[in-house]
Amino acid sequence: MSRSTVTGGDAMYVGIFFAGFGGQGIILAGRMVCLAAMGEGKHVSHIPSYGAEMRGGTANCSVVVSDEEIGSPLVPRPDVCVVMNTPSLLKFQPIVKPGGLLIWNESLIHSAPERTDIEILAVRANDIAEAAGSYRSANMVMLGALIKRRPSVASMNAVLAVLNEAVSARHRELNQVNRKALAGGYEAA
Amino acid sequence: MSRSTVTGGDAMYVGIFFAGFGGQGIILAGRMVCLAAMGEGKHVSHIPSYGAEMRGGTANCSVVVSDEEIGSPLVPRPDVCVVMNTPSLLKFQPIVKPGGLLIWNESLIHSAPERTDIEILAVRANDIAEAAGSYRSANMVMLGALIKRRPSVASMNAVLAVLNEAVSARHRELNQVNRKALAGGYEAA
Amino acid sequence: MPVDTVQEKVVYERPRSLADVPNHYCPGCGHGIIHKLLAQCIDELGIQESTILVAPVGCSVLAYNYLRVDGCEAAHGRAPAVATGLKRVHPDTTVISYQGDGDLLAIGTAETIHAANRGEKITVIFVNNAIYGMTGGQMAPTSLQAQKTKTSPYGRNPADVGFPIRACELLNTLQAPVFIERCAVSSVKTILKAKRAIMKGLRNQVEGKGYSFIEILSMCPTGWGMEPREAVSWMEAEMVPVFPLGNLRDR
Amino acid sequence: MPVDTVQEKVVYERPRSLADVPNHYCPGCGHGIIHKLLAQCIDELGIQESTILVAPVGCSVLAYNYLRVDGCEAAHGRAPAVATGLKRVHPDTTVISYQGDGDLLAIGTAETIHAANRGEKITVIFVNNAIYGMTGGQMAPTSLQAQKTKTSPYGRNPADVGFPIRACELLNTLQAPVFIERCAVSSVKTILKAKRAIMKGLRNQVEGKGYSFIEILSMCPTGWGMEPREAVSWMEAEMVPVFPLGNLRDR
Amino acid sequence: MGVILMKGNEAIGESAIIAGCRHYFGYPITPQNELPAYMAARLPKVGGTFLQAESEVAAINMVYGAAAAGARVMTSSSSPGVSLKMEGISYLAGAELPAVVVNMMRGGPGLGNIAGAQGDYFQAVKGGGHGDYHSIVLAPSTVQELADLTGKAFDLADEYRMVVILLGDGFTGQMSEPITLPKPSGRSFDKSSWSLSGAKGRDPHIIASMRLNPDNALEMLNLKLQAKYRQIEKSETLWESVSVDDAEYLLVGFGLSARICKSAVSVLRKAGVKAGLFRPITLWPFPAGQLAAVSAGKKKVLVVEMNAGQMVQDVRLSVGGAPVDFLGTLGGATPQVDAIVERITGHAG
Amino acid sequence: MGVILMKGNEAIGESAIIAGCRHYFGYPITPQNELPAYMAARLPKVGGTFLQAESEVAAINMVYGAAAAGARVMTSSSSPGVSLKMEGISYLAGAELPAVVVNMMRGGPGLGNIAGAQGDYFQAVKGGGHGDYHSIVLAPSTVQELADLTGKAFDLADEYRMVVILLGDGFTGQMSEPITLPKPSGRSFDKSSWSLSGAKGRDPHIIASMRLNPDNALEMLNLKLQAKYRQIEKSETLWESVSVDDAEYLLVGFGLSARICKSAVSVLRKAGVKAGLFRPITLWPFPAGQLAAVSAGKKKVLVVEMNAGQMVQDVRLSVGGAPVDFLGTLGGATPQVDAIVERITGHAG
Amino acid sequence: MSRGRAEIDRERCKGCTLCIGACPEKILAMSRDSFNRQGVPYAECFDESRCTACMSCAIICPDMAIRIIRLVTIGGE
Amino acid sequence: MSRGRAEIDRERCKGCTLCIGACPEKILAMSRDSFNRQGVPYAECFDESRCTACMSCAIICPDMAIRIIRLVTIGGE
Ligand SMILES: Cc1ncc(C[n+]2csc(CCOP(=O)(O)OP(=O)(O)O)c2C)c(N)n1
Ligand SMILES: Cc1ncc(C[n+]2csc(CCOP(=O)(O)OP(=O)(O)O)c2C)c(N)n1
Ligand code: SF4
Ligand code: SF4
Ligand code: SF4
Ligand code: SF4
Ligand code: SF4
Ligand code: SF4
Ligand SMILES: [Mg+2]
Ligand SMILES: [Mg+2]
Repeated sequence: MSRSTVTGGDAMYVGIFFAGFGGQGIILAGRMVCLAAMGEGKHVSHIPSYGAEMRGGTANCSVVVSDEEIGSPLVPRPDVCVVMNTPSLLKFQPIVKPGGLLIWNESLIHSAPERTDIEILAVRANDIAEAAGSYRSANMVMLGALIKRRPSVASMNAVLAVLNEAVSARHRELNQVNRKALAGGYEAA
Repeated sequence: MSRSTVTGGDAMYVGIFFAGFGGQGIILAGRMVCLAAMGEGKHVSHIPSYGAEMRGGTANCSVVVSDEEIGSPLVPRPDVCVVMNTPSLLKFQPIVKPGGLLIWNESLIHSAPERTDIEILAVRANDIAEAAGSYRSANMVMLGALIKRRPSVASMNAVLAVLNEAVSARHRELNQVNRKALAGGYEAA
Repeated sequence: MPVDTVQEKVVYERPRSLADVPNHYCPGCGHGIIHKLLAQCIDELGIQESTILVAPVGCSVLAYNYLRVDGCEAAHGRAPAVATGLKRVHPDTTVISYQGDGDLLAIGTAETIHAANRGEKITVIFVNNAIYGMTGGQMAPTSLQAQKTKTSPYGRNPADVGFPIRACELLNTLQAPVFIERCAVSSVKTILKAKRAIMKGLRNQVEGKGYSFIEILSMCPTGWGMEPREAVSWMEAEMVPVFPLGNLRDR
Repeated sequence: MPVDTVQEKVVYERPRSLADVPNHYCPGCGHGIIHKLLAQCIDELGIQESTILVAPVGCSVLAYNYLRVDGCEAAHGRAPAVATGLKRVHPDTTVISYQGDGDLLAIGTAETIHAANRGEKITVIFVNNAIYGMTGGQMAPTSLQAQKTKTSPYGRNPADVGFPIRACELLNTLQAPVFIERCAVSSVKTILKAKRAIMKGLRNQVEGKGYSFIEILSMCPTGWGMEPREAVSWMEAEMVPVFPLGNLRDR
Repeated sequence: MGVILMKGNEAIGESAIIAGCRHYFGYPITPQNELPAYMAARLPKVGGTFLQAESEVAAINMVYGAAAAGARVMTSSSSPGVSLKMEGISYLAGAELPAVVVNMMRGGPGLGNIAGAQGDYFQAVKGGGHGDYHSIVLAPSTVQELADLTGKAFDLADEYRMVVILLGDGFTGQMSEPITLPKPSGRSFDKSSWSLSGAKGRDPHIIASMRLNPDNALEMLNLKLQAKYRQIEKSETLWESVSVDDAEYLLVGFGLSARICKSAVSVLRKAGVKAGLFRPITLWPFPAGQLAAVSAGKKKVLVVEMNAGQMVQDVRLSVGGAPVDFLGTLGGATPQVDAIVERITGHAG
Repeated sequence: MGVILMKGNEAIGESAIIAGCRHYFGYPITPQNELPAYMAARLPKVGGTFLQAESEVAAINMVYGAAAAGARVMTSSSSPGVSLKMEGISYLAGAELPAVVVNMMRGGPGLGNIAGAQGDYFQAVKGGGHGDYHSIVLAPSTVQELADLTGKAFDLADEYRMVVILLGDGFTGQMSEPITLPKPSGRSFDKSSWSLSGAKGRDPHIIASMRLNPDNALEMLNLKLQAKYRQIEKSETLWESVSVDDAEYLLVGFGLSARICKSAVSVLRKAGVKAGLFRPITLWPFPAGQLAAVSAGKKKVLVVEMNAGQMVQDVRLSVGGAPVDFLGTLGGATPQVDAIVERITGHAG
Repeated sequence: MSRGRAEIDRERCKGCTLCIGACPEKILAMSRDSFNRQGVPYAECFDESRCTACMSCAIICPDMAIRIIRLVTIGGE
Repeated sequence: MSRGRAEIDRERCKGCTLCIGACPEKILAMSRDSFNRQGVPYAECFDESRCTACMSCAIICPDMAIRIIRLVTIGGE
């Protein structure tokens, strides 16, 4: 029925892993990356982790942004890993691809990552968010930092453009703060 | 694991079909043929019909007696058919193998079989049984007639020998009558 | 002076909804009586063309061959779920779930309770004959204490397998059902009562009311190993005390 | 004159049967309290080495990791059947069937009712949190009228899906059970009562008596979308009136 | 609506509604809970019925009733829950009722875990229920395809009066991707000659799978079913092939594993290895003829599945000469591109 | 006891008791009702437990509990009832519990009829439940073999901690033949290291199929299961061959159809046609290697089944060069010797 | 004087005897020497003159083998 | 004077606050600036002297994070 060919050019591919606890807006951050990248014509996929921990408040998700059709939506070895709390850092530090990027939330994590074969970026996400107006925007701070360091994923304009679509009506009054937080993260990176 | 050979000699094989309504001792008659033939070293199989009619009191069974290991226990085209009531005659007359034997209960069936390519034997089973002591032994009358006409199936001695084993304790007091009925059927055939 | 003329009037005959074919039930089986009652009620309510009958797996598996209405077979025990699917698609039809005690109270316990609890707008006819008729006489959830069956050959022992379950009383703990009654078909009197209950159960649907449940104690001479009239006596002497007749709810 | 000495006495600590590991329950989840009660009762009855726990599919699926007794997983809803198999092989053990409301009253309705009706000599701990916790907050058979869940986003509508089912009242129509009680774990007082009920339910097995059923109203802050203390208040204000606490049977 | 980011499970729901499905019966189970939740929220808004059944067994039998009533109806579940539907699916097959059943497979056997997996291929394709029957089995590999095949599933179900299984996996169901919602196919199916609605002005209809009279009635039903199945095998196979013409190595996979295979083809091509992919979209009817044609003359056929080797049997039965190799992952693990590349080239990619 | 005339279903019951089975849980269904009735009468006399469950689902889960408790335990049913056990069987497989499940197959799909049939081969052999698992499947063809394989089934179940399915059909179950009751195998299996009995003087045991921690725990379980299955494939195949050495035509059948094939071989030999029979006794593990050896060089392999073509797939996967033909009967019909002969010789026998 | 009669369709009758038990007038009995085509004896009314057309027999018959005809007197003073 | 104390295992505490609600003396509260290794605030007793060792907090704690130690006075007149 359908016939196509794959050539194997040198396409852009970024696998991103977000991790934290429930309520930190992990899933939303992942979706916003997708929406923004979509807006810029990229292929994207997003998949929440719903693995071993059913309860207990952990929340993770995997995002892929690519120029090409996406194979597996899973990201066992992420190019970029964003961790928002201590257990996430401990658990996911090891899986970052050598040469990859680890962004960690210095506000909540007290001991720094130890790997030396990856790029490491500390962001005081909660503090910056608090300064922007609410600690609840810490996820946006991390997102701002991410797109600064990996501009191929999505531009700040693209991210700002999807803010209203991504955030549910109930929380949209926070978007003023979210914008500031995004900018704060962008600057901090 | 197990290896054997089949030669294809000219073994004795008789497929018998018994039909009537519940309470006429159809299944018992079939079992007695089996037990008797077993006693004489034959291979046997017995299978009650439990086909389309679940309710309504019909009772049929198929019996195979053979010198050789038995293939299918089912007898779609019996060599011998024993019918005890009208519906059974109507239903099963057509399936008797050409050249086969049809024994019918003249006491309860009012119009005679019509086939001309088979051997037909009328037996006043209920009357003969009644004379022997009880109409309930009509099945034995038919059995007596059957072994007279098809002695290769089992001898009268073999049948008499299994009477006690085959008949459940509750009904064993009838065996005196049963013996007479068997003899009556034997004579009448 | 005019002379009296004597005319013949047929006062009891086959209801139109009852197909003019012999049924496959054993002599004296209660299913035949209950089918007739159903057909009479369907006729009297004028709902032959808007009724869907769900026949169970049990002796009444062929009920759709006898009642001249749209018919649906259901897997063993699942008639209430099937009826739910039918009714939710066609809310204007009258959907009847006809079930035996093995079907309704053993394998179908969950479907029975949940359809009742949801208040599905269906009518359940529960034929309680204290045995599995179709499979040859095994113990049912409603088999009586000490009753001998193929799978309780030494008599049902409550210490081992409990007491007969009373469906009406069980369902009566739920809020949604609008009608619950236990009847019997052992005598002309009980049969006429059963008919009234069935009428009510069906009318509840016609009026858009809700879930109706009619349990009917029914003879199974074959499964009980009795002559039909013996079965009638056994039912009245043994079953009725355990399953008291009467209405439990009528809203 | 001797001087008073003040000694330290540990008056509340981890029961021996409760494994010294963190559990996976959400903050404020009632399962944790109920596990602790079970462990205390097992210890006090000295039956740790003769108890078999059947854990359900539900948030408590890993209960066997927390209670230090022989443990058996059961398929969703089938814990009473599994418990029946276990108990019939080892009549001298104490078999506990621990189940949630989805497990016990939805998919497992038939197993629940029939184990009770047979009078299986087991103890059923029924954790009623009015929701499917494990799967993320769907409507349970016990969800309250108007309660919003993932699968009743506009609130449970009794006209469409009926009213919450009351398990104790349902089982109380059966003859065999020896003990039926509804408790809660919303306060110290109710927790202590719940413990007494569990003790009784387990002791009934030790004494070879019969089927015991203990329903425990339990908080599911996550499924209810509430803070834990809000959940406690909601349970007391909304659930308890629908599921009145108390003993229904004690033979 | 243009391109939207949508979760697989929700895309099925919206596509079903677009296809005219107004009745959904199901029971919660991870990883497909977003689908019933979606239906619970949406169906009442479009005049439909969402009902959470008391169990998967009840759900499939409600589906049976609604299908008998002539409705477009759907249920969904995941592996253990689908096992409970086996009797019901066999009944639907025997009664020739149309229905769409979604299985978002998870790791098994038993309770297993909630990761995506492909261990239920045999169940769906060979018939996990009793008797000789088939369901049409569709294996989408992207969210867009989930959406598109949902509509297709309803049309096939109605056309052939049978069950169509949408066989996805937990990952596909949980995944969000940009999609364009499908348009209604516009096809309509007249069910009035057999469905149940009250026998107004016509003879009663009967829906049943039992056949007792005459003695060969069930044989006749089966002959009819088998004839239908042969027809479907002829006309309804779907597949996708990628870079197969010049390929020396052929990967075969379905659903998520096919996506991973596609990445592997890309890596292999980059490395100069002529690899291609054949992806069956209908698992039953299996595109055996097409695979035979495509695989002819290849050096090697490598089947990649998230199971211990199930579709590989159908591949072996289809492929003529080429040697068939198998690479599987178990218990919810996913195949790695590297491992596939290594299996083809003999060394890590 | 010498030779006795015994009904298939009852022979299973008595043989199970001889094998030490003391726990039976089941739900009535034709055509196997004589087995529960037999157990109901006999088990109480030998200190065992017969329990009529509320459903097949409950029955298989009672079996699960009793097996977890270390007992030899059995259930039995027929096609629709066995479909309902699929989830439970998958759970037994995942938890590695030993149990014997009897399926006296009847005509399907759906409610079908109550004649004997072989339409559940795929369900039993490929796994009707979810996930990657196997049950050992034994296919007796005489009452004597039913009796003998019942004991064997318990031993295999205990040895490998898995489900063994005794796959008969309604005819075999209803049929009476002369048999010699088997002797106990004498083998004993120590289950104390894993079974549940109250953790007296030891750490608690846990029976479960869920594996969540660590992430690859379920993969590990599956690897273990697969290794066990490979071992069984090596060492536990059973088959019978009749007149195969000089045969030019090879019939392949199991259970009742194999018996009919045997009659056909006899007729063919009489007519001077060199025919033989290969009868798999274990359907899983399928005696693939043995069949490959036996079928080598034959002019034709004819598979005869009472279904639409199920085992024939395994035959095709096993047989090397010889062309494979299929003759099936549907809906409870039985193959006729004449038809088999005709298929081999090209004209009626 | 007869007030009606019960018409028994002997081919539909299965010989269960329920009607016999139900008839308040005790005027029904099983056929003795004749059987229907199914080979079973059937119910017969041996004294139609006593039939009250009460319908009891028909109501209880599980096989709808009985029709009841009532004699209705019309006119006269 | 203190009659005992509640020993709270901060690593087991999940911060549900149930104990805080249950304490009749209202001497429990959540930690403000410190978090346990899971990253959540935990329950603390801010005035042990008022603890009556009544066990309420321990009884309601779903995570067995609280042990109660009672001070028992022995001897004296
Ligand atoms: C899944 C399944 N299990 C079992 C059966 C066998 N079966 C047919 S009818 C029946 C029970 C019949 O008893 P009941 O429901 O009381 O109806 P009755 O025949 O007494 O009217 C059973 C167990 C079946 N057909 N399907
Ligand atoms: C056969 C089957 N159906 C569905 C599920 C999914 N499932 C897991 S737990 C659960 C219900 C949980 O609710 P409940 O029993 O109330 O327990 P809780 O989590 O609230 O304690 C469901 C539906 C399953 N595992 N197996
Ligand atoms: S077995 Fe019983 S229920 Fe079934 S038809 Fe006969 S009498 Fe009626
Ligand atoms: S979801 Fe509810 S029941 Fe489950 S662990 Fe969380 S609070 Fe407890
Ligand atoms: S109508 Fe009444 S009186 Fe007449 S035969 Fe029937 S039961 Fe007897
Ligand atoms: S009740 Fe009907 S079937 Fe029974 S004997 Fe009378 S007429 Fe015949
Ligand atoms: S023991 Fe009582 S007083 Fe002390 S902290 Fe706990 S609840 Fe408060
Ligand atoms: S009750 Fe336990 S878990 Fe909850 S806050 Fe108090 S100590 Fe922490
Ligand atoms: Mg019954
Ligand atoms: Mg719950």
